[in-house]
Amino acid sequence: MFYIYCPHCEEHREEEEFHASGEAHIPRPLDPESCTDKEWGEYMFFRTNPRGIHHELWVHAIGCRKFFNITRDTQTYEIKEVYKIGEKPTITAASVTAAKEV
Amino acid sequence: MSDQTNTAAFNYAQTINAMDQRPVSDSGIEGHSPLHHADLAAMAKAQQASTGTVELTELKLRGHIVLRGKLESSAFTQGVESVLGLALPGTLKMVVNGDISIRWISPDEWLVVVPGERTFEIEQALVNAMQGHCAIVNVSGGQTILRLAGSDVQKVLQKSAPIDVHASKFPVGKVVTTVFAKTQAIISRTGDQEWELVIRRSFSDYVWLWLQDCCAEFSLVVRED
Amino acid sequence: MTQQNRLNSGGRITRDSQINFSYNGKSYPGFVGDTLASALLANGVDIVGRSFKYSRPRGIVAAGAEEPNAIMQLGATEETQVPNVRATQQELFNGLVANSTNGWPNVDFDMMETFGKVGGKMMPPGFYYKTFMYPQSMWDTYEKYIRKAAGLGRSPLENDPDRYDHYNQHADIVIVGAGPAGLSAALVAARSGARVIIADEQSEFGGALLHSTELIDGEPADQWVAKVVAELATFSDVLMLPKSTVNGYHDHNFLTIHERCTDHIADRAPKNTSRQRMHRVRTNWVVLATGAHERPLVFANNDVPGSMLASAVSTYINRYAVVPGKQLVLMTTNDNAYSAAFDWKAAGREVVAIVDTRKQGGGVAVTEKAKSLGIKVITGSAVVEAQGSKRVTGVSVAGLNDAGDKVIGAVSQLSCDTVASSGGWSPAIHLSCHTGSRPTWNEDVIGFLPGETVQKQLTAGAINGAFDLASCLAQGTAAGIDAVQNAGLTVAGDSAAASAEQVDVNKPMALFHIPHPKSTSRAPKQFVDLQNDVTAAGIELATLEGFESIEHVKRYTAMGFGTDQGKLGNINGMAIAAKSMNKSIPETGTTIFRPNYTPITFGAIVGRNCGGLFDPERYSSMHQWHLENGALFEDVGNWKRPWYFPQAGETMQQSLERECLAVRESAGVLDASTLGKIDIQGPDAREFLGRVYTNAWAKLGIGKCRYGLMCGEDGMVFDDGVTACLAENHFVMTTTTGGAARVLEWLEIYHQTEWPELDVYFNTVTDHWSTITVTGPNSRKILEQVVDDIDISNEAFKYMDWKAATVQGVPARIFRISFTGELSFEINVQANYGMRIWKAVMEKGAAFNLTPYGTETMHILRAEKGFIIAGQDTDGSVHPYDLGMGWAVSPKKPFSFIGKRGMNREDCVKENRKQLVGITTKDPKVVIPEGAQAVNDPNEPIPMTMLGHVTSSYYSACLGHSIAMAYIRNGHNRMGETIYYPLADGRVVEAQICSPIFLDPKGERQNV
Amino acid sequence: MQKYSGFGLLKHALSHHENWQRVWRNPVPKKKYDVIIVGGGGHGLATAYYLAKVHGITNVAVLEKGYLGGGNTARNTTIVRSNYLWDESAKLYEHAMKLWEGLSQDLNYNVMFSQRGVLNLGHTLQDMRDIERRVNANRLNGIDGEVLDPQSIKEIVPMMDCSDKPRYPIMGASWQPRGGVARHDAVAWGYARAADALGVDLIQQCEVVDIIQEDGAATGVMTKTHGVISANRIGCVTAGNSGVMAAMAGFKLPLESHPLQALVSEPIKPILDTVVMSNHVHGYVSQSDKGDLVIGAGIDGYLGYGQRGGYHTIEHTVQAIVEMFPVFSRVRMNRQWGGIVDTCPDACPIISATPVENLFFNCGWGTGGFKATPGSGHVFAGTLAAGKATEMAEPFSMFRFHDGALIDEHGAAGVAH
Repeated sequence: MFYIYCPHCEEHREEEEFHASGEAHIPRPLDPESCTDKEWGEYMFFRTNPRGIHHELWVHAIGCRKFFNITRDTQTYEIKEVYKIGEKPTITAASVTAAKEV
Repeated sequence: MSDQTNTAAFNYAQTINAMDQRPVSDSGIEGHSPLHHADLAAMAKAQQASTGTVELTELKLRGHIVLRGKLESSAFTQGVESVLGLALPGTLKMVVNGDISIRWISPDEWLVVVPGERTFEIEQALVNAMQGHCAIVNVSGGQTILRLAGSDVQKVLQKSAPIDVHASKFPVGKVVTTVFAKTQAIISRTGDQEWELVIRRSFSDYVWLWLQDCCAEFSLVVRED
Repeated sequence: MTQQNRLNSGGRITRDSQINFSYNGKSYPGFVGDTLASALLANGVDIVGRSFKYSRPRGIVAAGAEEPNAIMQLGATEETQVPNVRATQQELFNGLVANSTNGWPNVDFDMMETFGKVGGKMMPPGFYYKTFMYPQSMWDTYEKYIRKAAGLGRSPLENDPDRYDHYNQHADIVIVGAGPAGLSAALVAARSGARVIIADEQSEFGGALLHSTELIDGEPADQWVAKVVAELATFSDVLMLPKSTVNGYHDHNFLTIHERCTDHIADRAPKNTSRQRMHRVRTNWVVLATGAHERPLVFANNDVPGSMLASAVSTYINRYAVVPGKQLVLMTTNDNAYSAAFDWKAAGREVVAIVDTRKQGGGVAVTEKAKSLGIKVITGSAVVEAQGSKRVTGVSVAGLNDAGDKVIGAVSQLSCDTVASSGGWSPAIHLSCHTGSRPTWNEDVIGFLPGETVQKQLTAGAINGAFDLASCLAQGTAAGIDAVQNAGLTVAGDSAAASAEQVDVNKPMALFHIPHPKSTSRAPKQFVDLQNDVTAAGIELATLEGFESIEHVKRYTAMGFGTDQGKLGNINGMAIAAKSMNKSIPETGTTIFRPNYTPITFGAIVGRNCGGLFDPERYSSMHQWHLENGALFEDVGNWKRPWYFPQAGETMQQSLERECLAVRESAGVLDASTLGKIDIQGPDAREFLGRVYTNAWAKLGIGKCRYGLMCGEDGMVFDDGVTACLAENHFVMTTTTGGAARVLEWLEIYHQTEWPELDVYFNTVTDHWSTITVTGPNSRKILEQVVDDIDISNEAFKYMDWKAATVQGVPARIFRISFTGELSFEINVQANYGMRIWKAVMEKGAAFNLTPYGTETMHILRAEKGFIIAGQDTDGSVHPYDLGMGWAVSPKKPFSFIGKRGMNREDCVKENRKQLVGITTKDPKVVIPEGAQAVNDPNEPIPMTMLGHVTSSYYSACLGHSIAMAYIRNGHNRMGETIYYPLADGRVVEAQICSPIFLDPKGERQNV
Repeated sequence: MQKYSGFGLLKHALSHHENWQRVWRNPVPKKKYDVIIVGGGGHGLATAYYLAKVHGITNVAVLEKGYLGGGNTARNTTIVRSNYLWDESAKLYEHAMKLWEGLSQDLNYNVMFSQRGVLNLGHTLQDMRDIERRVNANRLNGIDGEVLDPQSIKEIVPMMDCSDKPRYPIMGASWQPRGGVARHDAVAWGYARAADALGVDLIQQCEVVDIIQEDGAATGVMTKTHGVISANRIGCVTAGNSGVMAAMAGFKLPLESHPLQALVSEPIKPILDTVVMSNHVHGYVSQSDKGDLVIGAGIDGYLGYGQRGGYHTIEHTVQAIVEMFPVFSRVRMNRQWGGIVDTCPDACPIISATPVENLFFNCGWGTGGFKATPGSGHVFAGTLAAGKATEMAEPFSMFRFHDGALIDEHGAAGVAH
């Protein structure tokens, strides 16, 4: 069971207060009508699903009801970073790989 | 459509519909709090002479007003302060001034609790004090407050909620919205051994059953509001 | 009855309170402070069970959680039965009733043993995969007997009378294990002001110190323990949990601690107390000081009662004042185990010999001590076989080669009734594995150590392979200091480690499997996993057959799958497998432990979340009235909604017909409070509605209501409801009862992540309003009686309008919307007044036969009108056009609303989709069951071509015939055609496709 | 292949079990195969077996990064049933069911397929509508099933609380008598042994780290231990790693990998003779031949490759079990574990060609893969042999997530997502 830092409540809370809402940073196409079926299908259903660093959307459902992003290792379940909607992660799969190589 | 940078100033009161939802004061009509059916008053009477390690009081029929707005909007923050005489509390804080309190709920949401009979007066004053985008919603019928006081209350909370209630992490004046048994509650600490739970109406019977069950090993006494 | 093996003095038992217990129907005495196991041994009970596969008699082997044999059925009454209690962990109480779990007719004389002896040869590992296949039809019979033979204890057949509960705990530091390392760590942490939880599975703190004869700081170990425990008790932020097993270590330092609150008192908990309690603990740092488990050595007939772990012998003697035999032979690979022989000797019984597998024998200290006590030590040798069936009668001893894998020299016989063995210690790394950390093999320790972990975890003592007391104390103190500092606190008070004597020892020998003069396959059985009857030969056979991964070996032989989870046998088994493949242990694989460390009661996991508290029941403010008026309820989400209101003597159908006709002919009233209600405010509220609903909202005037469909991005309908415009920037949305929370989260996710630029706020007001729906031709007349102030005539108050009004003195919003097709008014008042207004409406409505109705009648009434219920008539695979609700879609809206693109994908616009239609049966009395599937040709052979299913189906009393809503492939183009419903009971219902609007297609009734 | 039988067992007993043959060889991989199957779980091994047996393609390698049958095959709750709602999936699972029914004899390996029946409980009116719908569809598709009332359920499961006392009383159930359980390890081993006997190379400890492509077509795989191994066609059957494999090949899949947990009680004497599943209170349980109550939990909501999930998920499941069976309150939970389930948005699998030529995927079985093992292998073997989807595989193309032809089986999938 995860212990998640809510960037809005500014403290850690139990996973029971949160819902995972899937992969983060999948914006809705601005012009859906110009999307092909393939593009629209990929927007809705196709995911990176990585083993390792994953940026994901969570909501503090029983709490402040705010959505926010988590960067988490899907293998070790470590939460690497928590950031608000609209912000960019500082830790990414690329940055972790680079750090390992150093 | 407006955009983020341009929150147009407009007269909030003219754009929404607020209504006095209580009968006129001399009507003699009394509301039923969510735990009306449990007849806590009768229990309180019967237990008048007893002391308990958990003393429960339903703070019933209060006015509950949800405020939504942006802290960056001074019209909003000053409006609230001018009406309530209280500044909007910051993250996880609750402030009290006499019989009026404000609980922080989220970065753009607060719960104001006022005496029941003043609900519309205060709601209207708030509405009238606002400029631009915000929301003021009367939710008085949808929730109630349980005050729990006594030496075993902290244990009751430990049995019910996953949040850390130790004084070092949950001092007087803190408020959280969290899981409570299988429902949720807005929990605040109002004294060393005194707590308040704001719970939803439809779950109130469940919470009442839960609390009685929780207190089987303690001594639960009901007090009149 | 005497306790023949009880010593006259010593032990941590309370001798002045003798208590009685029963085992297999016979009464025995014991003392407070005993475990069931120590009391059985005190009374000379040798056989505590029969083995699972071969039905061999088995005795007590260990003194703790690793015990594989003494698995008991406990309980004096049916409702308090507990299966599979480990006698070594059950504290004795007066009146305890225990029974062995296997053996027929009893454990001492077991008929199955004969079968085990004869058939045992036919039962190598995996034998069941290789047989019972022919003939195919016989498998059921074979399996019946296999199942009968399996299982240990039995489930109670009556419901548990006890309560269990949960405590959520938070700590700076959780210390697992209260032995020397754990207590040392706790002391530092407590003195530094940390919030500490220290838990230990035993009945009291002290761990191995409870049976140790060593000194700490110059005083007996148990006195040091008492002092530390007393000091810890003075700190208010230290929670000490004896009788509490940390059974699971989960991500982000979440632990579950299973506390047995009353299991030591009686088999039923005292009133108002919890039998067991689960502590759900979140901690900043964890110190694992879980100790180690002694490994027995694997030799021939090592399962005969009287064969024990060396440390268990010491524990029984020193802690319980019980000597479990008369003549001891001890076999060891290390110095540590010598103390078992010394303790035995000190208890006044005979030590026949210490058999040390090492050529050089033990270190100076133990060798000298043995000599001074006159104990014979045989070095470079091993016990290769035990004799006896129901109790050890002697052992065969032979010399070993240097590698320890061959017997050399002659075999000699020793007479004894007890053979203790020690193959060294396996660190108790279980918890460290729970979070996915893989343990690593350490040659020096001859065991696995905790591996790398991402948890904030420290380890101290024997879990690190530190098997001497001084190191345990030092490591515990060091871990305490680290934990305090890591948790961001400052070490305060005395933080020096307690001291103990350092003894030089000879290096232990890495030996697991004692060779026998015969090959393993031909020698008497050498047990590795006693509970699952896994032998060394079985493991060798598994590798011979090509099961080379340790996971394969374990699965093929069932090693480690018992209730002891291989605490005794796994390492030995891995070593045997490794050797038979000529690999090292690490090459063979690691062993990964999962929760639980020891089994825990389901009831404790459930806590109070059972019976009436399993899931909340949500009530509207009129619930009490519904109860008092005989409503039956339907579960909708968490809500209890009135289903229908039967009157005396009515069948369900009669109630429904009465309720329906009342609505159509006069008036009915429905509690609609459970529908989700969301207050929406902001200058962009209208724009937002346009994006989430399929239809247009730009022009909805103040005072007006509109129905909307909500779709996912795939274009499939997932919710619907009416939204009213309260003011220019102010709306109230209704959702389905079950969909309220989902819709609110849906609105929020789009607002917060996609369109934060839209100025709008959403707030739930579901619980705030009570909604009383008055419907039927006389509803206006009733409203006229209760509405104090406004004109509700058709001219003043139009269909799909809402108005503020005062109802019986209470301010209300009244919505003139209809889900029945009749003239309808939905009165919304603040829920505190809901009951009052409901009663007032009932009272004034009495003159018009105002009839309360429930969800079932509501469903019939709306079906007569062809109105869908999202979730019943939709299933996530239909878009608005499939529903025939294209009228509720505005494709021309400038913004591509949610669902628009999805419903235009190739498969969604193709011909021949299943479409929602009405169905009437040829025989008007026949109601097609909901879920029935339509076919064109009832005589088509199976598999038949299905056209679609019936979603809603009722007998309409108002229309005098049955009606249904159903999906039919291409149904919108097949009006009037005949189809068939072949039913499970063999009937075939002939039916006709029609419009789903059965009543008042022009919608005149709601407009009057 | 050495034939297994009771007589054989006796013969080996007389020679102290010293002469058993290996169940499978430990071959050195060749440089090139007709078909490489990545993933030596039940589905992959079944695919290899049917390729050899049905299609005569024996120049086949199964590459397994760990040990055979060590993934979800070893971690599931072993339930077998075919009572799926939609024609496409019902056909597929029923195809599997028919293969199950003679599998022990076909493989000469007792997979202990035990048709003790499966109950899917309904606790609400909508549950019952869904059950009626599914059972009706099953019957017309030729799949056994009936709808039972609480009294009939009580006769089958006497220890279950079928009264009106529980929070969500049992209103009825669907009953598939031919459903049941099978021994999961035996399924993998039985297929492995039979495939090996037909010449298939089973290569364990051989992790694939890349898919080698030329001109948009797959030509082989790069392995960690044995370098490049070439093949004409490659089939990925790597439940729990499908997304990772797809990423190697350069495309995304419409699925996410989530933790799914299960647990067992200590072994107890027989008390539950059938499989009981409840979607609504959310738990399912059967009793193994060893006496353990085998219990399946819900799926965790986040991505997870750690083979473990949240404790609260376990709590909810155990609550559900005790709600259905209050007598189990004093029985004890022995151990829990987790698998990684690749879940598709419509709770149906993918058996499909991919954007890369000669590369095929069989994945996305979510929580329901075990029951399909023989059918999945059979159909995927056909697909690999033909180089294109067979008729039964056709609806399960990954490209259905483009055109929208989803097959929504959430209701029948048994575990809420």
